[in-house]
Amino acid sequence: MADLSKEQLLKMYKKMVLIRKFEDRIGEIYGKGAIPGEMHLSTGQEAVNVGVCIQLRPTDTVAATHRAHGALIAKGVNLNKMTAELFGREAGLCKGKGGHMHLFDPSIKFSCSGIVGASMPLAAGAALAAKRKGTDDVAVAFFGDGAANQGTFHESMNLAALWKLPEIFICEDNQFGISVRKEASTSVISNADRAASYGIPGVQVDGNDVIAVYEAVKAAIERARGGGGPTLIECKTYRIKGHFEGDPEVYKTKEEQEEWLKKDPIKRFTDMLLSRGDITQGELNDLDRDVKNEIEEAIKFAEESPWPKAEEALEDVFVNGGVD
Amino acid sequence: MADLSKEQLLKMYKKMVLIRKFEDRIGEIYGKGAIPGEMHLSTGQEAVNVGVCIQLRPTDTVAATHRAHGALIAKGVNLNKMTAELFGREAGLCKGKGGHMHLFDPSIKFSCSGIVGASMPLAAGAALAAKRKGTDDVAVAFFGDGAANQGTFHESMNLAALWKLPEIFICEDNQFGISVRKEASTSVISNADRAASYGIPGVQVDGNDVIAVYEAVKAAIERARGGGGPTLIECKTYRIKGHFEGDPEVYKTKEEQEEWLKKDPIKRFTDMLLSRGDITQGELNDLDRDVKNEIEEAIKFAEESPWPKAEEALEDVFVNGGVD
Amino acid sequence: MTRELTFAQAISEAQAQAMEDDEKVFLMGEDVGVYGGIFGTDVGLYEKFGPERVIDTPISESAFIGAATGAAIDGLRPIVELMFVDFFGVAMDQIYNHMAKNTYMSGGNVHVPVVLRTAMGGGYGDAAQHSQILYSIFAHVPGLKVVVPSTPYDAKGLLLSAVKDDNPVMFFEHKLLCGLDWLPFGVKGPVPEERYYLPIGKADIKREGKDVTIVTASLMVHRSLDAAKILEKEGISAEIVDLRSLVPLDKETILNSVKKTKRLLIVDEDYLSYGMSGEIAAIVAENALYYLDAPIKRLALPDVPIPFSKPMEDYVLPNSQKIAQAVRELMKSE
Amino acid sequence: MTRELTFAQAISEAQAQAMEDDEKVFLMGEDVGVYGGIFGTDVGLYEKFGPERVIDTPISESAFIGAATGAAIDGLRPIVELMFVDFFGVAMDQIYNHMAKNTYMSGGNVHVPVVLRTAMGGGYGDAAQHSQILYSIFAHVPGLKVVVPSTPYDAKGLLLSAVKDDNPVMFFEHKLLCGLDWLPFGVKGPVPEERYYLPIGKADIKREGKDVTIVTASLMVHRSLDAAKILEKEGISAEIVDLRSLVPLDKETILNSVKKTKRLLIVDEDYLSYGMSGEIAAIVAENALYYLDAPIKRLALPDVPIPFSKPMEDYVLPNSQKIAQAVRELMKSE
Ligand SMILES: Cc1ncc(C[n+]2csc(CCOP(=O)(O)OP(=O)(O)O)c2C)c(N)n1
Ligand SMILES: Cc1ncc(C[n+]2csc(CCOP(=O)(O)OP(=O)(O)O)c2C)c(N)n1
Ligand SMILES: [Mg+2]
Ligand SMILES: [Mg+2]
Repeated sequence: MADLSKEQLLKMYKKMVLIRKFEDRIGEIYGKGAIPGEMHLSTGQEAVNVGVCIQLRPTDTVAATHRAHGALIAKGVNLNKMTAELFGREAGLCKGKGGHMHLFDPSIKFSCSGIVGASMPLAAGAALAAKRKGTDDVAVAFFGDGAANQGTFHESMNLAALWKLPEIFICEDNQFGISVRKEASTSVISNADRAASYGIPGVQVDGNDVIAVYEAVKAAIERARGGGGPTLIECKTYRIKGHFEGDPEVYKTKEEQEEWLKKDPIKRFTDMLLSRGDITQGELNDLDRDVKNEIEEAIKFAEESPWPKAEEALEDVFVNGGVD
Repeated sequence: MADLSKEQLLKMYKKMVLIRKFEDRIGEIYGKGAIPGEMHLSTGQEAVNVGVCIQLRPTDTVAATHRAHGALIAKGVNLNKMTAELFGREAGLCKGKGGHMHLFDPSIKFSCSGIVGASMPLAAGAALAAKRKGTDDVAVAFFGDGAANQGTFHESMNLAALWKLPEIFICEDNQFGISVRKEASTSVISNADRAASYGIPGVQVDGNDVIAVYEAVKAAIERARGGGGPTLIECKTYRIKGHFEGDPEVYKTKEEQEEWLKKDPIKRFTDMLLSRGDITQGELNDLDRDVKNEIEEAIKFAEESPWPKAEEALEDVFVNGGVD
Repeated sequence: MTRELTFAQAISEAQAQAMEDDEKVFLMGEDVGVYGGIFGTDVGLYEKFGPERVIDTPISESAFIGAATGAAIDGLRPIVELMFVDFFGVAMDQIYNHMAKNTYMSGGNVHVPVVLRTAMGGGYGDAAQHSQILYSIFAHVPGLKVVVPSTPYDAKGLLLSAVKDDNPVMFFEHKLLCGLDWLPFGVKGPVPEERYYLPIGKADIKREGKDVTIVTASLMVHRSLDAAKILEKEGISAEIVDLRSLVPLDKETILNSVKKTKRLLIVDEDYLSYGMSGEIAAIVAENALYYLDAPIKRLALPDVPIPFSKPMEDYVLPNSQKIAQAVRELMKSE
Repeated sequence: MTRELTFAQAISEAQAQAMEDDEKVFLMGEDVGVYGGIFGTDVGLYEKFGPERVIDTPISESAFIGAATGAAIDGLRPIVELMFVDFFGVAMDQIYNHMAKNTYMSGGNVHVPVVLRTAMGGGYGDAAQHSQILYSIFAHVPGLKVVVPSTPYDAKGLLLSAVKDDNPVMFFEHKLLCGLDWLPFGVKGPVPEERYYLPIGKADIKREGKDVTIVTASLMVHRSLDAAKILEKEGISAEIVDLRSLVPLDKETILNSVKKTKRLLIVDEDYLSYGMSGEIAAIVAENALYYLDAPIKRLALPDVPIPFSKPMEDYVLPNSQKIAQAVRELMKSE
């Protein structure tokens, strides 16, 4: 774990636990019917989100997917506002207009979309903007193994490679697109190999090993900031829960599920941290407690937040600004 | 030229000349304003069209592009009907409704489209139909170097590879998408290399050598008919004329153009045929004369064909057939 | 005829029967296999017909919808599923420039018997990218029949006809009709076990009335029926015209009803402007202007993306209270 | 103010001035560079601003239109060109689910100042996939301003405003207005050299009249002006309302004109059904019904793909003769 300080490692731990525990609570609350719509959780995929986002600047862009809580938390959202948005409240990130699949936080340059494959062109645009403005910011597009068969994958990858844009393509390979196994949707074993079509580096990493993700992404970020263009990174992981809450998951086997539970990224990281010697279980317990408090505070904040006024629905289609 | 009989070779020669001379005439007529709309000619790319289509059955499908005359002629269209369609006459392939970019001949399973990249999914469907019906027919998708950056390339290639469809992807790399050079649109040197993203064979051939095209396609057809799935073939050629008639071609250099004129596929093929010994200039001259007659007859047929009745415009949106 | 099915069951039964009757029929789409379709409309088909005829696709809508067109041209009769109509934007070119136009562009020589099924509609908090109706867009571009059933009975009979139709048919299934646990509402209704074929292009008067005509479709038929009950108590008799298809559009039934009641409310869950509600209004303004005793009224989704939060979503979606109120206003105006 | 420009020149000048005024403005699209835009609208820009600001893209409309949205969110002001509106189907998701909705979905926190320019229209034999209008589709989905200028003067002033607008603006340029050698028609007109900004959302009365209102847009404004001249000789005085934008729509100007003339013809080159012509008719039927002395009339492209052959294309496209005839019928009907 190369250059990572104890402080950084603990921060990573805390973010991973925060994502896990937060989503557990959201799943519960959703189960009770207090949040409408669909609910896609990222349980088991925390190492990817944290390994990527922990090293980004607030001015680096992240464009994420329908399964975006993890990336948003890792990027550093205000959890109160995020939770209020999931609850549809006025104090939410988007005043309750976006909801779970449409979380926008321009203060940390975060967006997501419910359309599979849509993140890649949008992040290309942010990367183009960084390049045109002459900053060395980067843009990260998250997308799933399923999304890798969408036309936007090809188009964006070609565009980013051609124009040497500072875009980093993170394929969260959780092995399923809803009920369809990757083998049944994808004609190649690793999406990392598809980088060859664009003359860019393609890397496969263990997505349940936060340090492995961190290091692969670190190299990609350096490359991108230095004008070297895009990198494609496939993070091999597993969707521990259903596609969305309520998914009967008839298409999974118990054995497979158990196999992957053993590879839980948080458990693995915890073991690794403790094995270092300078980090104690007590320190981790303290962080766990902080996380719990943070979550409960966020939920309280959200619950106490007023509902938006119904007529608010008619605002914000267009902003003011321009010629009158 | 392996297994090609003299007869087959002469047939190939004749088709290539027919395409060239026919398009020359169409260009002239278009220049006089007798054909409206756009006019994309395939001058210089005859070896690709003939090398591919000469070995197809009438029951094999071809889905082509906006630059489709060559493929349609090579596939065996009735030239009279094709010409009448270009002229917008009642006796045209599509009763005058389709025109130059929308030529349909279901009797030889030919279609084309004015939308860049659209041929690939459509041919995948024909390939899927062949597979489902248990025939060993194949489907060929023609597309340009420009189209290879369109999302449909990726999606169709993945689908065809995954389902082992008998689809053959023919990339006519004429080095331009309108005014944009391939280097300015494509992040990889050869599109054939992109086959690796789908675990299928990718082949690059000299698209101005009709025999080279023939042989590469022959292998792909055998593979496809045998259930081996798709192949991607990039045919390297050059667009001798403008993107469409009237294109000022400010983006081309004279030297480059002259370089490629030297590699004219018809000239090359003629030299090769004559060098065999058993084919004489006299035989070729006879074919040239036949071609000329055929073209003049087709133009005459088209010119004498009545215009469609104006109200015909309202017919054929829907066909009869189904429940009433 | 006492057997009742949910809307989703009716669709799955129609698909099963169509596949039994004709080897050329098959189904493809995302999660139509083991999962049985995200809205339950394909349950049992995979088990019955196997992976060769009930085909899970990659998430590549352009490719597999385009492939459906290609396969149809080649003599098969694909049913293809676009999971949510909201996703049309990734595949629209294949839908409207090819599936819809190849017949015409070929001078009628090419037939494209595809049924493109898709789920639509809001009302359960799925927000701006998963709650839309959008049928007006497909009705605007020529070459697609556009079917919008409201009941299990209509769904089965129209779907069986759609599969037999030699033209591309786009078939809209409102999610809230489907009858799934995790979705509100849901309809059940009598559905004959045997095959039956309803004509595509005939509207259906779901309720007779004499004071006002409500022209609507899909879920809004039910909202309008509820409104009619409320209004009945107030002495207002509403006639409800269920369009059942937007293309072909049954102008005659609309005009006859308006000529009878002399008042027209159009209820549309699609965006208000440049859509279905405008078209119906225009047809009446062209053909029955002098029969009207009051200006035409439209109740539709205002021109805003669909907000996530419940109070706002409720505010923008038409419902029975709003319909009743609109009718009351219409009765007062002259 | 004697200097005259073609429509295409006016657009190119507006783009040049917008780029001069603001470093953040840049142009991308297919063949916008050395070629100067297929319809001549970008001539001179590459020479002036170089490949960094006038960017030829690969043929990947989803990617580069999506990238325009991403870049706009990040503070730039891209102008992006979709060569023909007919190609929208390959990129619609990026246009309508993202460019159009990100502002709303973010609760107004994200701004998307993109100008999406596109060429539209038929009349030169380019057939079913290259002749369409389709603006109604973009006007139907919320979140896009939809601008449809008819003259060089309006084009420049509206385009300059569009670039300054903090919202996504879709800007429709009719090919037959452009003034290219290989295309029929073409308009030239006075255009001030200096910058000027026309408000987006104000219709313009291109001709005053008292007997009938013709509501129309883009090329059809010119066809209607020609028709008005014919009609004038017959003693019929037609008022022509040029919408100039479909979103926002200037209802007031439409309604005031109709209230004055008491007769309404809508002329639309887009497909007849479920489109612009229906929306205008509906607005009048809702708000000015009792002012009408005759049923509303619509002249639009019938619901068929655009045929290639000239007699058939002429048959389906509205032109001045057909407009004059429709007005004559409207004057007779009551
Ligand atoms: C264009 C589009 N097609 C289909 C869907 C429906 N859908 C939502 S998520 C999903 C699966 C995505 O799989 P993947 O990309 O692997 O992401 P994961 O859900 O595994 O995180 C599908 C098919 C969609 N939202 N957008
Ligand atoms: C989706 C789409 N985008 C853009 C166009 C406009 N267009 C027509 S042909 C062409 C260039 C195509 O290049 P290529 O695929 O290499 O074929 P070529 O013209 O060289 O034969 C373009 C951009 C189109 N018809 N469809
Ligand atoms: Mg996945
Ligand atoms: Mg090319």
